[in-house]
Amino acid sequence: MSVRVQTDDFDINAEIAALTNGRADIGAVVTFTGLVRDAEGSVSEMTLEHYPGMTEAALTEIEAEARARWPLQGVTIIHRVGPLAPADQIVLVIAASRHRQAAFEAAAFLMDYLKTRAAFWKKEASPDGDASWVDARESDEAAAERWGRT
Amino acid sequence: MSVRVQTDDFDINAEIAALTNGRADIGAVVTFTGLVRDAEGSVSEMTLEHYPGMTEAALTEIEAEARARWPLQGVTIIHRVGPLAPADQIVLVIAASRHRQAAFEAAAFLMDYLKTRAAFWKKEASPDGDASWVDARESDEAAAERWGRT
Amino acid sequence: MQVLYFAWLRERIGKGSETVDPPADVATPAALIDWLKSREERYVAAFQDVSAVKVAIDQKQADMTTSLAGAREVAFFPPVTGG
Amino acid sequence: MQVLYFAWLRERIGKGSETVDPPADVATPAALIDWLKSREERYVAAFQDVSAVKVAIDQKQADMTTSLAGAREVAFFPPVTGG
Repeated sequence: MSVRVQTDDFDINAEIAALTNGRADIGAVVTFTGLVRDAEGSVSEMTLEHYPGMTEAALTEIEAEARARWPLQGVTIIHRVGPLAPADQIVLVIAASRHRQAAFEAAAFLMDYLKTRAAFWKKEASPDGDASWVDARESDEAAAERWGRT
Repeated sequence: MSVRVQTDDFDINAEIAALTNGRADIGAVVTFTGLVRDAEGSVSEMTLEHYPGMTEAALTEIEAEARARWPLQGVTIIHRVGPLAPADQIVLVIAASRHRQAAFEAAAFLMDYLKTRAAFWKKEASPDGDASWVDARESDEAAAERWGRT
Repeated sequence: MQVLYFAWLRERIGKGSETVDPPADVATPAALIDWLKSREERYVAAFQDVSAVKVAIDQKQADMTTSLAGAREVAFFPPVTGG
Repeated sequence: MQVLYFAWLRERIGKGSETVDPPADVATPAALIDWLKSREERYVAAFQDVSAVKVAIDQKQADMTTSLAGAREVAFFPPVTGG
């Protein structure tokens, strides 16, 4: 399954191997890993909520869209849900292709679409017990729009 | 050392961990892995030759250029030399930043510059014993030029 | 009809889902919000700024004016922040 | 002066490096190539198409017309194909 929503952590080496093992027609593999960031020591925990069913459908649709736009030998999308700590991995996107341009563009596209189209919500808890929902960023909407309407 | 030329294989998980371990100020990690491609069964072995000293200097310069252009928390460049088989890993580039756009752009830039500025040469041997040096691709030069003169 | 709430909408309303049976003239998500607000104060607080609320009908992104005809599941949520 | 050859240049010339002592009027990489070609046939074959040859002086990318004054190491090689 190339699209997964899970509470467990993921292993990037294992996920790349699952895409590339035994294949000699792949020349380029690009991975994107998103991590829980806490630059100011203001986040003690992050919780990821999602809309079960709809998220998987959206990720599957995003994957199909990427495969229609670029010649890809493999795509993996894994998004974690539940409680996470600073520096924990949140999301993994892998795009494998013959050449690097397709792999880079597809991975960037997958992340831009995921950020704006997949039903996940982040809540940050601070060390003093306050908790607040992360606001959507307009720059994410702009990033998704550069790929044109679908 | 964030720039290495080596005959040994590399471990992507370990290289990412070396950049990110214990740091909560990194939100995005992009990796590019180049693999020996043999889509038509015409390559039995690839040999990477390089110009010792000059390659390391060029990679260090490319890394510095990327750090000057994007706010990066970490950069790793590893390029293998010597004999390699189809599906083997050739090159690894990692860019870590707060946000994904800088990480994606820096990783693509590093690869484009590496492809045109670093003194490596590929020779492919076919199963019937023929061997030929891989020709440079004009598209690589064009890819490097899109980042502007330095 | 099943109605789902996510993130801060879920917290303000105090539940993640409920089954409702609105009158026949509640034909759009916008009308459904108005009908929910007319029933209880917490919906008024939750749907204070509807411009910040997204809707999906049967797990497909929809608009506030999309028809609810035949809908089994309507979800309200803030803009997504995954990744 | 140390001269290095890489990839198919190395193969055609039959060695990866050599120490040479060209006359004083060999002031550029282009002149060095002409001088090498005047000495042995294999350099003529190797440097047949100079437009396909790159040069570095003391490990810095250079041009065929860059001055060789003070150069200790000159390298000739085809366009790079790493990555």
